[in-house]
Amino acid sequence: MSLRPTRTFHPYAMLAPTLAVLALFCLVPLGVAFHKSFFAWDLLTEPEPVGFGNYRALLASGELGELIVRTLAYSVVVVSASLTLGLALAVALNREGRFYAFVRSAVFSAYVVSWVAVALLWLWLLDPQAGLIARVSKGLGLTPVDWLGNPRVVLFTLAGVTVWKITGYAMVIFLAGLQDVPRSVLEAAALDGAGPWQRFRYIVWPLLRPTATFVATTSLILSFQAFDIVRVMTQGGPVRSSTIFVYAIYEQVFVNMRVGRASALTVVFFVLLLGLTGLQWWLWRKSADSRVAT
Amino acid sequence: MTTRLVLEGLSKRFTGRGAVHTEALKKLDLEVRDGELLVLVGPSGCGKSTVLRLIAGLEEPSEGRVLLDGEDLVRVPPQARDVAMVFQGYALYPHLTAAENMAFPLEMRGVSKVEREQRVREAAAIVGLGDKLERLPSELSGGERQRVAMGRAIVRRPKLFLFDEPLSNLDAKLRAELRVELVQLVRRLGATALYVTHDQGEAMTMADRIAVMRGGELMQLDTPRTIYERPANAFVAGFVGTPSMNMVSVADSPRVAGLTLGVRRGATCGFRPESVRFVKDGADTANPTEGVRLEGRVVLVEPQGAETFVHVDGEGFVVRARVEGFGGPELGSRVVARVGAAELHWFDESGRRVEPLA
Amino acid sequence: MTTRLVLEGLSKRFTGRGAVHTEALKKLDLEVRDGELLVLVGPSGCGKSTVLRLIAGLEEPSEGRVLLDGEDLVRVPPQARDVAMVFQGYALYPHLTAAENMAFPLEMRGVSKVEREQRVREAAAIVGLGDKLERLPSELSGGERQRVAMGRAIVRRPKLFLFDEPLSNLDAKLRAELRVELVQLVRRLGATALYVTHDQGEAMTMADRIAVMRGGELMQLDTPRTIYERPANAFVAGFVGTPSMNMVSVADSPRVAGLTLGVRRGATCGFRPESVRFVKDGADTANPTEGVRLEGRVVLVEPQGAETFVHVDGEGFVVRARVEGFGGPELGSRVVARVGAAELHWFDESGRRVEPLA
Amino acid sequence: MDRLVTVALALVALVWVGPYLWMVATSFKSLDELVRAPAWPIPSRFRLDAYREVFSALPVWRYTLNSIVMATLIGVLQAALALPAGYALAKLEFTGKRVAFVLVMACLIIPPQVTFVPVFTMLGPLGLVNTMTALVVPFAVSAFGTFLVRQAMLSVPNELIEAARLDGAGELTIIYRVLAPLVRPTLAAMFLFSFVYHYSDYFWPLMMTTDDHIRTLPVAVALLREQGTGVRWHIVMAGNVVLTMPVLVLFIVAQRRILRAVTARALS
Amino acid sequence: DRPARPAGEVAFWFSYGGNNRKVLLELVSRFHREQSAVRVVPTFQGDYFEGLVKLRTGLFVGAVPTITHVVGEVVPYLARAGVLERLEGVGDAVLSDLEPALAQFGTFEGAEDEPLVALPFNRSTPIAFFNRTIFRELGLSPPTTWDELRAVASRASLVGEEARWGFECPVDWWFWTALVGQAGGRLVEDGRITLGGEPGARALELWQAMVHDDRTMRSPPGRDFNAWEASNGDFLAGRAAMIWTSTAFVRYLEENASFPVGAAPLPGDVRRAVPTGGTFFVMPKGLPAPEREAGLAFLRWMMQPQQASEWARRTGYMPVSQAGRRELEATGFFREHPNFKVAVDQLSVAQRWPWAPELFRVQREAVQPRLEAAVSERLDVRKVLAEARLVAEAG
Ligand SMILES: Nc1ncnc2c1ncn2[C@@H]1O[C@H](COP(=O)(O)OP(=O)(O)OP(=O)(O)O)[C@@H](O)[C@H]1O
Ligand SMILES: Nc1ncnc2c1ncn2[C@@H]1O[C@H](COP(=O)(O)OP(=O)(O)OP(=O)(O)O)[C@@H](O)[C@H]1O
Ligand SMILES: [Mg+2]
Ligand SMILES: [Mg+2]
Repeated sequence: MSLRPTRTFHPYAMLAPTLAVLALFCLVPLGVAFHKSFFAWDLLTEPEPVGFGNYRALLASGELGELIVRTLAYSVVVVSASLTLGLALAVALNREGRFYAFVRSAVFSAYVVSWVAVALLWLWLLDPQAGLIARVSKGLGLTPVDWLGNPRVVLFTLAGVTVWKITGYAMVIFLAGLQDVPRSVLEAAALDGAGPWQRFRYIVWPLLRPTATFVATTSLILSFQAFDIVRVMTQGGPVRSSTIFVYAIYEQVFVNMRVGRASALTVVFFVLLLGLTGLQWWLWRKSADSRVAT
Repeated sequence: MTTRLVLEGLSKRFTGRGAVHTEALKKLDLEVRDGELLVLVGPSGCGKSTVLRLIAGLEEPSEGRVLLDGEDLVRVPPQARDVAMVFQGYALYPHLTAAENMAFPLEMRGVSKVEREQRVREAAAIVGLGDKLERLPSELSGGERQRVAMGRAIVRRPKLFLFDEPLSNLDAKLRAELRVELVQLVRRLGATALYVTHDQGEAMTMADRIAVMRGGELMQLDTPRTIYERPANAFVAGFVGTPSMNMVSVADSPRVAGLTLGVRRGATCGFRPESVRFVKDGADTANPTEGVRLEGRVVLVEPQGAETFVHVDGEGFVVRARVEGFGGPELGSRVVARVGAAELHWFDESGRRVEPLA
Repeated sequence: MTTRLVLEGLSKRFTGRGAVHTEALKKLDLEVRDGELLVLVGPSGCGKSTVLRLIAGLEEPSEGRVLLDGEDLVRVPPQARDVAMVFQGYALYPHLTAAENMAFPLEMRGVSKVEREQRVREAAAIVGLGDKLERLPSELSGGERQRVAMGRAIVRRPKLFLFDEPLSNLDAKLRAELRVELVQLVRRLGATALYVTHDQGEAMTMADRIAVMRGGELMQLDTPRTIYERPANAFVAGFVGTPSMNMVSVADSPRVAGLTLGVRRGATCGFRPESVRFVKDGADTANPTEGVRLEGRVVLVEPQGAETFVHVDGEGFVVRARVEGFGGPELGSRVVARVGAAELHWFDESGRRVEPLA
Repeated sequence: MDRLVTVALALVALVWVGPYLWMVATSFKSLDELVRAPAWPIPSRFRLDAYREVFSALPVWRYTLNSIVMATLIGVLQAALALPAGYALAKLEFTGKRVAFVLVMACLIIPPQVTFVPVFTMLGPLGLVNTMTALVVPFAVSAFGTFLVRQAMLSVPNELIEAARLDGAGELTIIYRVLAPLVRPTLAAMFLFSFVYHYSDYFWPLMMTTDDHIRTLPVAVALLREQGTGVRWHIVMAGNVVLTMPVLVLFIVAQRRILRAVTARALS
Repeated sequence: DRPARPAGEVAFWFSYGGNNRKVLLELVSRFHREQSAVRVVPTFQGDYFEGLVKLRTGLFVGAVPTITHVVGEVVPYLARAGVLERLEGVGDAVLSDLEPALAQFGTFEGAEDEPLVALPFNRSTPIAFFNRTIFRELGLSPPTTWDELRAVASRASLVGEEARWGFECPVDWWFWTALVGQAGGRLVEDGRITLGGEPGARALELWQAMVHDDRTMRSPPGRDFNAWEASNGDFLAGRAAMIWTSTAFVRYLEENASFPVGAAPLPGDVRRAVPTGGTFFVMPKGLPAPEREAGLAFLRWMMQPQQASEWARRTGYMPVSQAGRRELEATGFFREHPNFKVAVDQLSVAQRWPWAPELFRVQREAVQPRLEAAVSERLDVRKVLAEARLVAEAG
């Protein structure tokens, strides 16, 4: 239940700095992007109105559709894999002991390290000839995969590296969620005849669902914003097969000098992500509502 | 079906941080008879929950055995023990409805859907939860939650019920009501049950027999009446009864400030508040060498309705007395009171009860 | 300094979701006299907290006035009201030590550091918290926390103390202890205080006067004794006393199953458990037209130590009786009991008390 | 079963720690060694050449300092601003609350790569390019942080705020002196996430600065890569080690607190 | 308006890391030692793309450097946008000494009527590098025709455990342009973007054949510098016997290879042809006169033979000053380092780029993104190029 503010203007004053900064550096730029999406503009010469030209060009070339599919594919892999892995690790590591603490920190540390460093590191590890991965798989007698060179593989390679980087985040949030599952409820389930797997399946997982939605929402946003990893590792290639949204926007501005088209992409990006997160939020609220403190 | 639970020399040590050991239980022997409701009572941390958890198999004993109808349970995992437990706060599954909560143990045991529904309905009828079966625990009142927890326990028809302070989260009024319900339900089922509480009042009203514990050891095991009237030691005497027994330690002298003692029979003398009787000062004709005589000032009067507690300050120590109704002396007045010799409890230096001479 | 609080026609409506109005208070009039400890009691949701919050200025009344020593407080912001409040769970600042918690209101009022320390020390001495001043709330026991909360309230030397169920988070034993302390402290300070609880037992033992509320309305305002012995209506009669008063609604006939009534004086007849006296069936010689006669089977015996509650099922309704010690009839036996005519409370259809004819 | 889990977890640890070890090992090798036998983890000889080159090529300390100052300022500002905003959104009733909340959440999903052109065109004419302001102010508010603080505030009992009001505290005092300590775990988590992100951010500092004195470490480390020549991995990895070590060390030293802070009920 | 720079200060934005940056900074320090009137402040601005965006945003808000360098393809674009300053002020002495094929007018066809806005800096051409050890063992010499290229590549290839590619080359616009020229084509003919027509297709088919039929060329490993790095890495590790890459890598490859490195001009088909690459110095329009003069002074100094030759010697780029080149010849540097001379000699067959503002878009949007797929998935090259032409024409 909310409190009555002591003065009516208080809440507005408290929110003013936040909203001002967000307006200036997020909403206004979005508005500018929306406006510029109806122009052809290279930042050098006068913007030239083109109506829906930018959107039409993106649609006509099939670029937009491919971008959306690629970005979604990447996000789905990243979100589902980091969620699953993070959950499994959280469950396995939710206990006392130095060893477990060490593994926890090891996994989470990747989240702390910069994207650029991670991307460079993995670029090196994944080198098809010289990389550690190739050497190891050769040593094991497997055919080395061209992780970054094969257009059919590269998106999943990037997703894999992203999973490596952000699983620690999911794990930590799940650990927090697990702490909220009362031990007595699990013990009750044990006495009720549920084995470890059943306890997870019927008790832990349903109770973690709101946490999972939270993690999913935030990782979805995170994965949609992936940029450094693409820029450093593949520049969107080969054959554009790893060009995902933010990188495509960057490419339009930086490489093709098409700010208008980049703005059109920005608008689509925003609407898409807004829709997706809105959907997830809604799901979260639904599951959070049905969740109860014992 | 008869059920008999025997604990033999049960010990439990926990290893905490820095390898500090806690001896939660020390060679405990205990028997719960068939159809009996035995209440385990004691202060916080005395090992009550540990006993239940060992019986349920949630912990492994360091030593000793748990025998249920003669079968040693030590190697049996909790899932396989025929024991139901009701937890403090009930530990209901918050995401399942009342009906689903009750059906859960059956589902885990592979009982068919039809039979599950049948048995849940029966259990719901027994605990009186007819029309609330589709609600989530959060949509139920405290009392209704307790009924669901009970229902979940009885639906399995276990050999033994364990209760770990199931009422301690509730407010006084609801607690008094629910303990009545619970006792009647257990009696109706003819079940064997071990009930843990730290509230001696609850123990008194519910138990067939009470086991009083302290620091992992059994202090006394007997009927409520015996425990109240003939406490085995100073700890039990002080722990049971509210307000608790007045305890006066009589170092050497038989006179302690405002208190005059008759024959001295131990190191500590105890008497219950209801044993204290106020007398008109002039009218105090009893033999001063018998029982206790006490003078002091009334510092607090606590009317309860049917009874009133009067706190008398006898220079340095405070004695609680109980009088019927709203009677009794006024706040601030000086009073004289008496306790009959037969109503005194004596304890030796080690706290053990000293029985009156025959 | 004398303090007198008057509430005049105080109403409060809350607008909830979908513009549904809750009438939390309905034209309440109340007076708290100087130096009095007035306890506000009533079931959950009856508006007790709302009264306190209106007095403290945390809410604005929809109608009516709050007068403190004649001054209307309505336009005065909470900070400026000379009123201290102790919340349920104490609302201590968890990151500040006991001393800092107590110094906080002084700091906020710009009291100098030297004076702050001086006054905190004084307050700590009053509440008896000498050597624990540097501890965080989490390092204090429930009782000590309560003392800090009290300290924080008294350090400001307010005109009026407000307590909103300060003990309801504690367990029974600690609660009984702390209420004693609290009452003594309030008395020692000679403070005027309004104390809210939903526990009638607490109200009985602590109050100078009790105000019983229901649904935003005042049901009765009087001393504990009067409230207990002459409840103004059926609600108060049932609410105060534990176990609560037996209530029998006598539709038309003076005989209700196992119950025989003498002269009928209202729609509902009430009698307290301690008024029920068991008689040997043959020895029941009293005039059957006087008081109540009751036959039934004992369905539950709840020994408490000094007293025992016996539940008697008289075909369809259950009567609770109270007997001293462990005496009283056995579980399952058939009994006859009597209640004297003078001990009956009568209430009319609307629940109002019917006074006995002179 | 337990042993199996332990082995699996050890493998997991290897998958996460291995790359770092690899990075460190690589930085001690020579290019020649890298080209010929890159898979052999242990350098034949520990060479500090790469580090010598890194430290001689770049004013590492200065850049590190810039990075730390920038990331700290951002973290502190975010916390300072999220507190009142989170408080208002969690605890106060006022018209427009939903709208405000939705606005904040909408900004959660916008990455800097899509806003920088308009922002640059705003800051440029103000002469703010090349200033700490341009690096810090656009991130002074974190939508995510505001959300987390709001969630944390939701679980603070209203009584505490009311008690403080009765004690005579103003709203700012309540926010910064009463509530801030209470939501410290959340603030710590928020600061950690923010610090790590901005400390290692390459894009924004590069774009908003044209001057070396204000540059940050990731921008500098990017210099170690060769535009138009071959990559000398040992040097890049040495740069990576230099870039990564401060946060990793910070994390290892404070990991207990950090993990606790992050797991301390980040969500409702 | 932007704050005035201190008198005599030249803000110089660059995009190099590593060795190139080191050499550049050393040149700047020498400049400072030799005079004190002008002070150059060199600042890294990210890679070429990032640097260009910063120039553009800088122009937009009026926060520009005195000098920056940009890749050749965008010079016509920037010139057409009217944001570049004329640079005739460096003086005729400097201009007449510039290597014609590397200077603005020699690099761009149809630029004769345009103002001079760009001075060459790090200029390059693609050349072939080969592993002398392998070539000696197999008795091979560098190919001079496409047929020889395929033959040499297949001789030098090894399959199995110690697999080796006979030939490797980033599948990049630059090398494709070289092939188009060699096949006799031109990107723009009579003002129309043809992308080489039939020769353009043949260029792609050569790669396809080598990748898929001969299996002597490595399939494209990735875009932009990844591909470049991959071919360099494979070459250094002995996994590729011959690569095509920029002359800029001469020093890097020589220094890091464990075998003697040979360099050779690219082969020809119907003729010999190579494009040029690299960057030009440019200056934004509208600078205050003193700043402009200071910038020109620095450029003048950089164009001098001594600087041009040092830059070339220490990096592998070509000397932009004719006198500088002659100096390298005279001091025997080219004799000692014949690999450094290959590109210079090859300038005789260098082809000019069209002075077309849309050139960079044709490259980046129309052609470059289609090359890899065309080769690695063996698409119908004519269809691919037709599509690229459509995109290019759409603008
Ligand atoms: N898992 C554990 N690890 C270490 N010590 C433990 C553990 N469980 C219980 N203990 C210790 O064992 C002792 C007995 O604990 P137990 O929970 O049985 O007490 P209890 O009588 O149930 O107390 P309460 O009334 O507070 O529930 C306590 O000192 C407790 O600290
Ligand atoms: N801010 C509010 N908005 C809407 N309704 C409210 C609000 N505060 C209280 N109420 C309603 O007003 C009535 C009285 O509430 P109040 O908190 O005073 O009850 P109470 O007697 O203190 O109960 P409890 O013993 O449970 O604390 C209740 O029905 C409650 O739901
Ligand atoms: Mg316990
Ligand atoms: Mg209340």
